[in-house]
Amino acid sequence: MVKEKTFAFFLGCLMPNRYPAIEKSTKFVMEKLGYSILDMERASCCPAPGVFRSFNKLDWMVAGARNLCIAEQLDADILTVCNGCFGTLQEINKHLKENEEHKLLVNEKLKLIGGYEFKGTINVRHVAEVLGYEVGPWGIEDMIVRKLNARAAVHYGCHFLKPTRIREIESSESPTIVEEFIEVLGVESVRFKEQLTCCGAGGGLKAYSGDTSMTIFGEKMKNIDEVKPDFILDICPFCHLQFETGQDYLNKNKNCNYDYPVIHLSQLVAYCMGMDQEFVGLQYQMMGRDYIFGGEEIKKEEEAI
Amino acid sequence: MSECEIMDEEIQEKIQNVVVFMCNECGQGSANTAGVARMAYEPAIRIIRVQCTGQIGPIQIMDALDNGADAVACVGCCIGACHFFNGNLLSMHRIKLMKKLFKELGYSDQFVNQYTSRAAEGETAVGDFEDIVERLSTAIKEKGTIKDGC
Amino acid sequence: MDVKIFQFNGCNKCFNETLLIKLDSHHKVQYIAEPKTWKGEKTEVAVITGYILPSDIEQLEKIKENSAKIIAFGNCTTMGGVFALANQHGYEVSPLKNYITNCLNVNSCLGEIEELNALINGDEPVKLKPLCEVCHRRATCDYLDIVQRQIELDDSETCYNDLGFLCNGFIAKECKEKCINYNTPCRGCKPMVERSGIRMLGMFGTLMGNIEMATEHSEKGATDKLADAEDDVTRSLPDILGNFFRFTLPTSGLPKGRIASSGKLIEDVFTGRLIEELPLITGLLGGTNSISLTLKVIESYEKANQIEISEQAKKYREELLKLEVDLKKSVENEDAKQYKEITEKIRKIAGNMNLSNVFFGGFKSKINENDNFEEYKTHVFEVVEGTYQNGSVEYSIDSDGIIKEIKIKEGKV
Amino acid sequence: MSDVEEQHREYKMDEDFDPKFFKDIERKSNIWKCIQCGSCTASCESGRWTALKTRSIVRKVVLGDLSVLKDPDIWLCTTCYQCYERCPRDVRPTDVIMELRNYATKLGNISPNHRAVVGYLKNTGHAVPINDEVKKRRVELGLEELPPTLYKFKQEGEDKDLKNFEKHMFPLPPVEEEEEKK
Amino acid sequence: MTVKEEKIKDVEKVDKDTASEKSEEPRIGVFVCHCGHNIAGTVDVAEVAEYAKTLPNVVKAEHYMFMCSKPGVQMVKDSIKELGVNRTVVASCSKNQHGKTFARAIEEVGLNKHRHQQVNVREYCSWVHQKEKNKATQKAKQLVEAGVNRTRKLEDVETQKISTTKAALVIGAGIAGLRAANDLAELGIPVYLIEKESTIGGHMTRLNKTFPTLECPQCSISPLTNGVANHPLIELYTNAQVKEIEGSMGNFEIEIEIKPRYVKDNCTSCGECAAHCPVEVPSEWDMGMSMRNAIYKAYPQAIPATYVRDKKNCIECNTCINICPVQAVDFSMQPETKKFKVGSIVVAAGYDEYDPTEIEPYHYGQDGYEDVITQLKLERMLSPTSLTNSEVLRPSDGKIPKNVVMIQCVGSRNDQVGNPYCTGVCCKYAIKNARIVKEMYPDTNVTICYIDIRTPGLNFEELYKSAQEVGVRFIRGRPSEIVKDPISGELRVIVEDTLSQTPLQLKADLVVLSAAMVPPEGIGPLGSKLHVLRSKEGFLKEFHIKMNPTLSSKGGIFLAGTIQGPKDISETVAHAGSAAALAAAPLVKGYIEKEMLVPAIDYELCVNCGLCKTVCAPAAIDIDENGVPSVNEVACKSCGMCMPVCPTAAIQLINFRDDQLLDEIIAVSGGGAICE
Repeated sequence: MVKEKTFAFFLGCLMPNRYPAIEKSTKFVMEKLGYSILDMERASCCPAPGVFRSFNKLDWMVAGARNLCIAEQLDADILTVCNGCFGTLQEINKHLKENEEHKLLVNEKLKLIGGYEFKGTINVRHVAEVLGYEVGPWGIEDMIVRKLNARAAVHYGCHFLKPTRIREIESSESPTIVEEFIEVLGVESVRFKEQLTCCGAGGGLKAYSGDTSMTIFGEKMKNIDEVKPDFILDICPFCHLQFETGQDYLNKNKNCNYDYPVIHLSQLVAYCMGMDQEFVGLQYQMMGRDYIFGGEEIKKEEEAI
Repeated sequence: MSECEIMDEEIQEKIQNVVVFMCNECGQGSANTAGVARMAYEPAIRIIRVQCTGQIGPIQIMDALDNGADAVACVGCCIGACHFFNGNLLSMHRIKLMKKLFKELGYSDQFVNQYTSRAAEGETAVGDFEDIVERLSTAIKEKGTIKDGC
Repeated sequence: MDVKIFQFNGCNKCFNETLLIKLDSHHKVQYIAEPKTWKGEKTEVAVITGYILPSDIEQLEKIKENSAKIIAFGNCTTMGGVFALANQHGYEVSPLKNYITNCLNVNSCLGEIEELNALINGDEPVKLKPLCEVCHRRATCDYLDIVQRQIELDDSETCYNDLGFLCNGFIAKECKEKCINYNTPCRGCKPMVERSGIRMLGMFGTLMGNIEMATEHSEKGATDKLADAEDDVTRSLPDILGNFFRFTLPTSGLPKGRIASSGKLIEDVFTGRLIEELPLITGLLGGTNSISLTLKVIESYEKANQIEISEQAKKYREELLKLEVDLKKSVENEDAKQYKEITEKIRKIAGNMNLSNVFFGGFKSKINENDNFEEYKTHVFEVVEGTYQNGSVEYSIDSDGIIKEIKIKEGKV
Repeated sequence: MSDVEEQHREYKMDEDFDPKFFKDIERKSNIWKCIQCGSCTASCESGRWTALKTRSIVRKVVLGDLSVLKDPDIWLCTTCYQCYERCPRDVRPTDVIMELRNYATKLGNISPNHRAVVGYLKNTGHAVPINDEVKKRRVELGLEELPPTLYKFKQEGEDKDLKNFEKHMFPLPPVEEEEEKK
Repeated sequence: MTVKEEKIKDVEKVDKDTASEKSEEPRIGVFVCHCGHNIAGTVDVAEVAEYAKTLPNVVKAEHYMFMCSKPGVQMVKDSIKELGVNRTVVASCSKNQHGKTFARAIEEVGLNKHRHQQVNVREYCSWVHQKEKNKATQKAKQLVEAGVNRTRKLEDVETQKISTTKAALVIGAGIAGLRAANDLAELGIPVYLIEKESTIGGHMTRLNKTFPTLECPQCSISPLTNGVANHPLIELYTNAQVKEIEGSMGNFEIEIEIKPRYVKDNCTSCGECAAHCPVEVPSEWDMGMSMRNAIYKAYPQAIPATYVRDKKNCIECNTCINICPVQAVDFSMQPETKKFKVGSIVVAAGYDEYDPTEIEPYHYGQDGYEDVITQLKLERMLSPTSLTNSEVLRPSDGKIPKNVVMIQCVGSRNDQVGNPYCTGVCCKYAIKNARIVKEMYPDTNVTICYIDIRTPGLNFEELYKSAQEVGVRFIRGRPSEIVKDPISGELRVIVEDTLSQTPLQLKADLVVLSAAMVPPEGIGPLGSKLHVLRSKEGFLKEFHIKMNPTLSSKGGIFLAGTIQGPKDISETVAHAGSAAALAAAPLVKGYIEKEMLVPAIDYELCVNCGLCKTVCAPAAIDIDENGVPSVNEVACKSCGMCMPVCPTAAIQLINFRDDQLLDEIIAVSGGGAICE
């Protein structure tokens, strides 16, 4: 039986190594909400579903299973903030739980790596799903100390919901989980054309052929630009990266000038729960550095850092 | 068929006659469909046509085992879909007790099984047959055939 | 007529019972308790009691060639009897007819002397009714909703099966012992059909028809999982062998058991049985010692679990023990008349020679018209896991009340 | 190239190739059930802008046309799973492409950038390693300088697992000449 | 007890009779069929025949190319005539394929047909063990031996005639139901026709034109509707549903429940009530394309013409009651139930149009996507009785669409929604509608996105061509999504033209989904009331897809039209006709034959426990006052469920007695001669 209200916090690569602010915010939020967050020591890359799975599915599963084992030793469910990590770990976990044959293969190889053994005792969670379904709009309502008044273009990314038969979170065609949640924070989600399509980063495409990736992203930005949101809200550091560098790239090469701040759900929630803007870390990002959330204080702000 | 490929030789040697009582409705239906679709399965399967699995009691099952059958199975309609109300369910209960009995005697309980199939789908019948052989061969691996005892 | 009576293995109840031949007949009867020592001389009738082991084959051969007519007397000889439960552990207790095909049979435990006489004299065999016809309980015979292992003894009209208290009377013929009259369901020592045990299995299996269970399908379309899963049906019958095959295991066509043996046949008979059936079985195979054995078993359990016994009950039990001693005497000096009287006394209290009436916490039915049954009436008792010990007997049961192991220090019972 | 066309006409696989190839894909998807309806290509984000035509890739696999392994298009999939979601015959094209990539990798058909990423994983445990600027930020934000991941422990001199990664994981065929030229 | 003794006596008597018959020692003829190469290709038939010769009581063992052929059957007959064979075993195909053939044959030469034993060495042996020839032959031998053993003890079973009730029930008054009812009535059989809607005619009355000839469906169906409504032999019940069905083939007892119309039959359908009714709700009949009142007539030509009140939506303002010139409106009407006996049942419950909301990428029924409609709605728009006077108008803004895109295979050929089948009529009606629209508005682009165009049969390819000629565009590709631009609000259909390998975004003012045919709502309960099987798609399963597509899994119950599977109108009508003919046969003949394959009770063993009665589902066991059971031979379904429960094996199903089964079991379980 895994520990109640405890998560093994899986960092992944981009969050700790590019956007530490997201890490900060997530920890802040989860602890405020009364979860205890455990470090997963010796964790590695998840590894990325698009890239590494393409090279060798078995090794991909092994490396992923290794991370799962670390959490199993902590005997707590894994919490991820990244669609990629979520995709990889959740899929591998589910697959190995069901498929004995592969489980054996993987466990053999895990011994070589460092005497790990996959048991299949835990589950993998995504922060958006935890907030959306476990905490829920109803739960967050009296936890927040600030209420924004902003319009956001919500980008779900792909691996959070799809493939639905494996994720089993909700329909990938018209998801509402994030919208409903941020509504409570005073953020209105603006629908834009082809909202649910890919940001163009995934599947190793960004590494393989930047141009293609940017073409896809360009289209996406165009659609977003049409509705002129205050900021772009995502739930995945990789999409985050794409939106950041992407806008920059388009400005430089395709003579656009976009300056939409890109904000991860954790960052938003953290701010609303009383974390100061500077810790949200927009100043470190490439886009919308000088964006100010604003919004009115609805509570006496206690123990804000 | 896939099973008998994986199954190692001497086990397969031991599986010569598997008596399958198939009810006149879904059982026969599915077996015929399987036949028409040329779905191959273990030749040890011997089908006996009965009106309804509800007609097969422990007596028939023991008869078969006494006379050298390696395993016995009843294949009827799906639970709730018996053409004679609840024959398959009753058979199921009797077979439960048979299994218990074999356990008490120190045998594997896989020598007798209850299955269901759907007349329209041959693969259900074949699935049942494959499952019988699969279970039987594992049972034999573990505890030996039913004849080894006597 | 010249009659020789052989006692092979097992309890000597039937053997003793044959004393009664002397009473109303002028046969020249000779009792041979140790067939091995028998020289073997020609005889008209050979009556064989007790169960047969492969080792007895040459004695049987001797008897076969020397005797004109061979009668198997008592359940052990005709169909293996209660001792054959040891076959569950790999023994080969077998009925006489496996060796001597043309022998005549007197079923039931214990065997009935009228039938025996009839066969000896070569008269028309006694015609017997089905047990249910002489049973005073009436059946509705609907599906069982639940299976009871013990019942309160207030209802004496309804069929045991309707009460959920499985009774094998359906397949039995009427008998003298009539356990059913002492609130004890029949275990079918006198079956009227071949392989009665398996028939019972089929019947009860069916009657459990509306004990519901979940239906799930594997992707192959097979639902055999259903039959695999433990559920109310199998749980409610912890000891199929002991209840349905108590007297007929070797003749039921089941394969030989493969459970590891404890080494002592008598103990293997007990292991796997249910605590609430224990007194009955000891009553069956105790022979001249059955009373003391049974009471030992019962009292050890009562002591351990504070089941208090009324004075009246104690009195009756002591009486029984006394009678047992006398019985032994009467047997030793082959005194038929005395034997008859004593057995009748025992029957008065214990119901029958199988002691159906004796039970944990008292007796199952009224013994004397004028005494108050409530005083020494038994009640449903809890099954308590543990080890129980009383003098020469020691046994341990698990949480389901199944006997895990038993030690009986006395020699051959 | 000509021989590829040859295969094209005759739909045959070359013998020296691991026959498990299609078996695997078949097991992982329902590829033989494809009715070429084009839902996949239509829903393909990348395909709108590039030569990636999921449907024709699936077709090639069904026909046993191995040129698909040399086809750069298979690397254009963003694994957005849109086709996977919408395929009426449940073919799971994304999985098919993933399998193809696996085999392509075995054949050494892998881009330099991807090689680099594998390199990162093997020696830092991260696909995207940390840099000093971020370290600085982390401190400013009140986080420990290095996240408690493999990399940190490597710095502390304990990198058993990473060594094993190096040894056992993601073996890549040696770089071919013309790739080096690039 | 006397009762029982008597029974025992007469049973003994019977035994003697049968005994004499049994005493004649069995002479068995064994015939092994090659079935071309189907059997001989795998099983060494000669060897099997040779082996059969060695079995006891076998006087003749032959093998022949096609046993079911005339000479083959003749062979069997001759053996009986010449060699005095009195029991036959034919090792060929399954019992229900040719078992009857041989049974009939031996009956013709004076043997009871139950003395024939069919051994299935094709489906159960040769066809499934093609790779393992030796094992297959071995198995065939065993099976034949089993058959021989079995036949040795087979008893004669006589067939009894059971008279049938000369009346039929038809469920559903769509085109199929009407056709069937009419045909039955024309054969002089009284028909009860029940329809759960308030009007008859079903889907067909909704249509605009029927393919391929673009005929007016109203005109073609109205003779039938009127005919049925006025037929002296047909009793029509609308708003009615089956409540209970008892009995079996030949004699069913039906109970139906009739919901009240709240309008009496003296209604002159003047329409005053509707005209003054304040309530307005979307009309179901018109697929919600128009409104109706709470008291209404589905459509002007509806039959029966009587108005009907929709209790759910009525606000009971009593306007209609007061206004009705003939006081026909009566709110006090109560639901009534009717009971009647019939001999056959025809199920013609029709189909439902698939609801595309399940396929989310198409956004059907979501707000903002009003312009995504189904073909049936388009039919309603086009139809002469439509609100739009058969103009095609966008539901959103009522404009005439410049671009119409039709999407095929919506809910068909789709494993994800669990409809693997091809509905088979979508292509046809889509092409028809596309052509009509294109002809109406020449400057509107009409595009059909298809996976495969399936227009088999006379005149349909021509229809396809004609559509192409008038300029309907065909794009081979299944659209993945319908996207709406949040700003301009225009719809785009995203599809790949698979033939030119180009991804397209088609501008669409109106998207029409060609939705599949699915089993009607409430088929489940009906199916279980009828005790008939359903296919895994949910339609009612026919007895045999090729040979008997109209008989259901239960004798006496027949399927007509789309309840058995998707069909177009002409197929439906043909199907219904055949159903009617089959349903009529036993009623016209006046009796059906039942084989007395029933249990026999051995009263010497019987202990009157009554367990056989407990388990007998059709309640075919009667227990008299002494508790002695007896078998009701007509009610018995010969399932044999009473056998295992009988503790003393006193009750035994004829020809499935323990000993008879035992013989067969011995052979197949390897105890037989062959394995020694």
